[in-house]
Amino acid sequence: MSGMNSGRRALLGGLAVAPFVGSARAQSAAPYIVGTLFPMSGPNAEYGSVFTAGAALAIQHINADGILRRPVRIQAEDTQALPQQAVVAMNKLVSVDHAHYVLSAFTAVSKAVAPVGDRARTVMVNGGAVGPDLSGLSPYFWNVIPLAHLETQALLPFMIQRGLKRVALVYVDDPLGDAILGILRTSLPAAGGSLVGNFSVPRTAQQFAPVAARIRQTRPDAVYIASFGAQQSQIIKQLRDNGVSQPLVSYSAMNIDSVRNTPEAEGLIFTTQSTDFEGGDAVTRRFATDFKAQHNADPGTYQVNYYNAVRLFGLLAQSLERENAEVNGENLRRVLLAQREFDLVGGKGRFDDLGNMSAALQITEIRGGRLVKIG
Amino acid sequence: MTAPLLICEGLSRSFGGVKAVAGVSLSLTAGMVTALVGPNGAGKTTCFNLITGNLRADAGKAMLRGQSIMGLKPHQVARQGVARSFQDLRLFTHMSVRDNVLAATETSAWFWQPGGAAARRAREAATEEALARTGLTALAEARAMDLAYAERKFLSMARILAARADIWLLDEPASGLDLSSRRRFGELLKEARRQGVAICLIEHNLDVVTELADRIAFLDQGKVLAEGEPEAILRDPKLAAIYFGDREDAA
Amino acid sequence: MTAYLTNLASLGAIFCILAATLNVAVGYAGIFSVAHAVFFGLGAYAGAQVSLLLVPDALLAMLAAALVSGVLSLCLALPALRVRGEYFVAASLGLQMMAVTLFSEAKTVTGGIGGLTGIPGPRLFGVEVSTLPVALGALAVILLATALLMRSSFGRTLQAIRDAESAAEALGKNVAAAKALAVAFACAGAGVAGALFAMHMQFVNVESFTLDQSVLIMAMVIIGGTGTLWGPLVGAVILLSLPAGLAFLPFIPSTEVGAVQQVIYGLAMTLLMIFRPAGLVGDLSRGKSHA
Amino acid sequence: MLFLQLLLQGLQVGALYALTAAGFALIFGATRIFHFAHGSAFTLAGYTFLFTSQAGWPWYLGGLASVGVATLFGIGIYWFVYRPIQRHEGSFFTVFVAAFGVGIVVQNLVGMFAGRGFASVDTPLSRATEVLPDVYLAQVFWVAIGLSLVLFLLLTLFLTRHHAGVALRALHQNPDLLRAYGLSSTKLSLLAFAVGSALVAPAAMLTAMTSGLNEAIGHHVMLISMAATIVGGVGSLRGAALAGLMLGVAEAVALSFVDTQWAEAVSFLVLFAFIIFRPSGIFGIAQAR
Repeated sequence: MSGMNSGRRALLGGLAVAPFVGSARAQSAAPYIVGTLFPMSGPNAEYGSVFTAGAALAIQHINADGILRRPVRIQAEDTQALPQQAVVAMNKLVSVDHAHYVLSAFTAVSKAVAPVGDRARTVMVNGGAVGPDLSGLSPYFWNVIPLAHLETQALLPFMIQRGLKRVALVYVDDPLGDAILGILRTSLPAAGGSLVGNFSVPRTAQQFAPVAARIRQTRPDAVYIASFGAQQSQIIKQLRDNGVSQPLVSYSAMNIDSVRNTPEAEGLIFTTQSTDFEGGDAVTRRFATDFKAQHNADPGTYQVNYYNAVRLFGLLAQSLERENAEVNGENLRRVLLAQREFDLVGGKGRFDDLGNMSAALQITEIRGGRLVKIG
Repeated sequence: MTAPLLICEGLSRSFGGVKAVAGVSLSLTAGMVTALVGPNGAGKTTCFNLITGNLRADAGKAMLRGQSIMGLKPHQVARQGVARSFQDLRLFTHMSVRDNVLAATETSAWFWQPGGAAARRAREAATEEALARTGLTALAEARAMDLAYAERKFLSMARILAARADIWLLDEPASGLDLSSRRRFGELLKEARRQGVAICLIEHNLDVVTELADRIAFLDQGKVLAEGEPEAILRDPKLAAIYFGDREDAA
Repeated sequence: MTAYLTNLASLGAIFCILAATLNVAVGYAGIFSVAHAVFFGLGAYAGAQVSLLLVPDALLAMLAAALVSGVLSLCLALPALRVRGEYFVAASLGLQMMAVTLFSEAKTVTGGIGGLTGIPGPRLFGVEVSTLPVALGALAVILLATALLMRSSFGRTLQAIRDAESAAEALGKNVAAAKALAVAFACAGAGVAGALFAMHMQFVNVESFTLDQSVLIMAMVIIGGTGTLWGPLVGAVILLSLPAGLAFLPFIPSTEVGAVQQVIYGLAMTLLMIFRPAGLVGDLSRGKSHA
Repeated sequence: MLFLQLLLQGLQVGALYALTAAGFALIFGATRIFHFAHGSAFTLAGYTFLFTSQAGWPWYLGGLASVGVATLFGIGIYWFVYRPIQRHEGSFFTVFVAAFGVGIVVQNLVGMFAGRGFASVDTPLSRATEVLPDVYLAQVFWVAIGLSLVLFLLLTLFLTRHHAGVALRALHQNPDLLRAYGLSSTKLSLLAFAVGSALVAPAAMLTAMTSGLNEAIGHHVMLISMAATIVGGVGSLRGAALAGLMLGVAEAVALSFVDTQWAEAVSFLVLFAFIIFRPSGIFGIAQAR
């Protein structure tokens, strides 16, 4: 439930920014538009609020610092995480709002909007979806999140070391799940483990007790869950309720409130990007402090990612303003490939030729509703 | 006397142990009006349903011009020249009067009707003729649901006229009609009889029966109790007792 | 701006086709299908595969889509011949749910949830064209065909069956054939819309062909008015422009826009059924029960 | 053992399906209204229970509140939506569309006010323990089975002994009988909606404890109830309940034969097959045509 609350708070935060943006707009030129293609309704709406909170804080910081000559403003479009709505929204962002930069999320949505942004040469940045097929969708499609195959790879040595060699996989039947299945099939035996069972579930499934029974049959050492959204907590709770007592492991999609607040998720192990909020550099500390002040909660990976995505825009646009070049997709891309490395939350972010950011990964465990770094 | 067009022999049908129709034999001859008479629940409408294929018979057979029509689907029976009306009319309520009648002339379910323009003109002519004979020409554009009671009854007849069938099965076609409408209905029926249509009608009004029927088949509890000339049947006190026994409004 | 409007107009035309064809089944034949998105999807996959594997020709894609959807419409015609009313709605719901599972699993054809990407845009005889004229052309052809058919004997047959099936049978109408044909026509039209959709979006996945989509199409027909030529189009335009219209209402918090929009269209469906069951365009008597 | 495990799990889910299906069948049998918003009553009842338990109410008070909300919803939708439509002779499709609209409204309002995503009531009842080698059973299993049995017994008694219950059964078949009992059909329809909707509350509460709730859950409940009513044979409460149980078991047991992703499709395959091959259902006498 508190996911919702933080969402609402994020909303209030956004409203608080609005008057400021308005006055800034009056003073100077029209604002830079950062469009968002997030689910604001439907079963994945929890993510929309989370993503928006990160992006909104970054805009607040950029505007407050005055690093750009023009203010930055969010133009939110609801996709419901559905491709059709997303294409309509993307077209609106590109041709009505003339967005300078678009934040995307969800694999299907990203794949659907990529051709539109590609044609319009508008930069789209994903900080939420981790489907490996998101790499290289378009020169203008960047990822500020390590894609899932990297996360799964990073988890394998840890599992073997812990003696979690027999792994059962519960996965949603989509490209993400398929990719994780593929990695576990090939890399797990290579690392000395084995995939003892794989169980695909439809996205809309609610009942996992029978799946739990099937999983128990395979006598695994650990169960890897590759799902996202509301379904994750349901899977966790029902596996635990139905006699699956083995460690549960997963990837960064678990880093949402509804999972952390599920009592059964205690002990859940998953990979996330490593961010040291206490120590670390000034950018990270400022983000963590201000986020906590606004939302009364620790920031999650997604907030970091979308903060970074917007911050990246600020830095790139700043460079372009300095050389008096127009802030457009081509120029943004040119500067990105020229500079490659940026001071972002969590340390230096490096981008490869395809626009994928690599980041250090860490392994965390949920203990008492909080994330604890364990590897 | 010409050979009967439709012969039914031993038609039977029961519903959950109750014999609704038990061995009914009936024959319909061109140019003759046969009335099915009997108390409510005697199995009259069920007989129609067995003939038209709306119900499967448990036993018995029905021959149309010497060919069995048992097991045919309702629309196939209809295409063999058997037209029927329903007690509750079942008009095409949202369609215009003309379309109701025109629909009766078109039997192909495909996107178009066979026969080209000539056939189309013939269907339209048949429609206009049926409308004229039933006195509905002035109401041709009205919607069926907006008609008055008697007009609906005549529309039901117009559909049958336009269908060009040679056997008519009419389920209480005159019930509830006022005197002048009843007279017009009588004229319609007599004209059809002259043209050689074999007519079978279910009718409760014995005045109508006496006026129009050439023969009467008296049904009770699924069986034909008596068959013959109207005067002979209606004079039989035993049948009268059965008939009036549980009905008071028949007269 | 023009690109945005062109895109909206293209989607509008595609949904007009969907609503208009569903109306043939619902409004004229009394076949209340809640599985129209299934045939939309079949057409989309067929069109996409033709474009991907053979040639990216719009006409060919639409033809293939119409064929595939039309032939497979038998899945819908079968229950339509067996049952009616609530039962048929239930059957079509069942079909819709099964189809979504099939679409998700038949990955070689549909790409599953990941979908099919890189579908070439529409071409006519080798020349790249925008979707809008093609979609408008298809819509015009389908509307014309619908208008002609519904005024012909076939339309009379369907309406007769809708109003009184047994009487239509008694007048020699082959009810099974007429229903199957109506369903095939409606589904083939949905297939054409699917092919256009695939070429326009250049990406399709199963999420566009779910029960929600079927309900949306149905709501278009109902809100506009069943059994009229223009009603479904009015409904499609209204429901498609609802999100855009709501976006301009400043007092709705942006995070709730989607939900508010859903609530509005849910409310519209309910209130319309209570106060104006014939829809916005339809005449009032039409909402009443068909015997 | 896997089969036994799946069977037991199927029974637990099936018992809940049976309750919702019985409610749906009761309403449909008595009023001929295909109550497509039945799932909304489930959603509302479930969230009521969730909120009351979060607010620290004891479970029986929460349960009472949840039954109350479901009942009120049932009565409300009949009074404000179905009755006006029926008054102007709306066709079944008009009713269907209106109900579907209500379902959409409820789902989104719940999402707006209760939050979107997964929510569950935490209870030790749902934690399974090993009762046989490799067979796990939670106490909630016995609660679900016991509760369903008791409710069916009560319902049967009500429908056969109480004069209003008898009248309810007769409502569709023989309206004349009503006058003999001195009851109006409006009152009886209200009763059917009240009782039918109240039946979903226990199922909603147990679901809140086991698989958890989300705002879209009503959809699935509605589909299952409808499928069970048709498979069971319209007009037969027993049939609907049995079919609900059967669908629950089929969904679970199917997993010992097919891959997990097909489980959901099983119910609808069963429904589709029944409509094509036996539209009158298991116990049905009335033919759909």
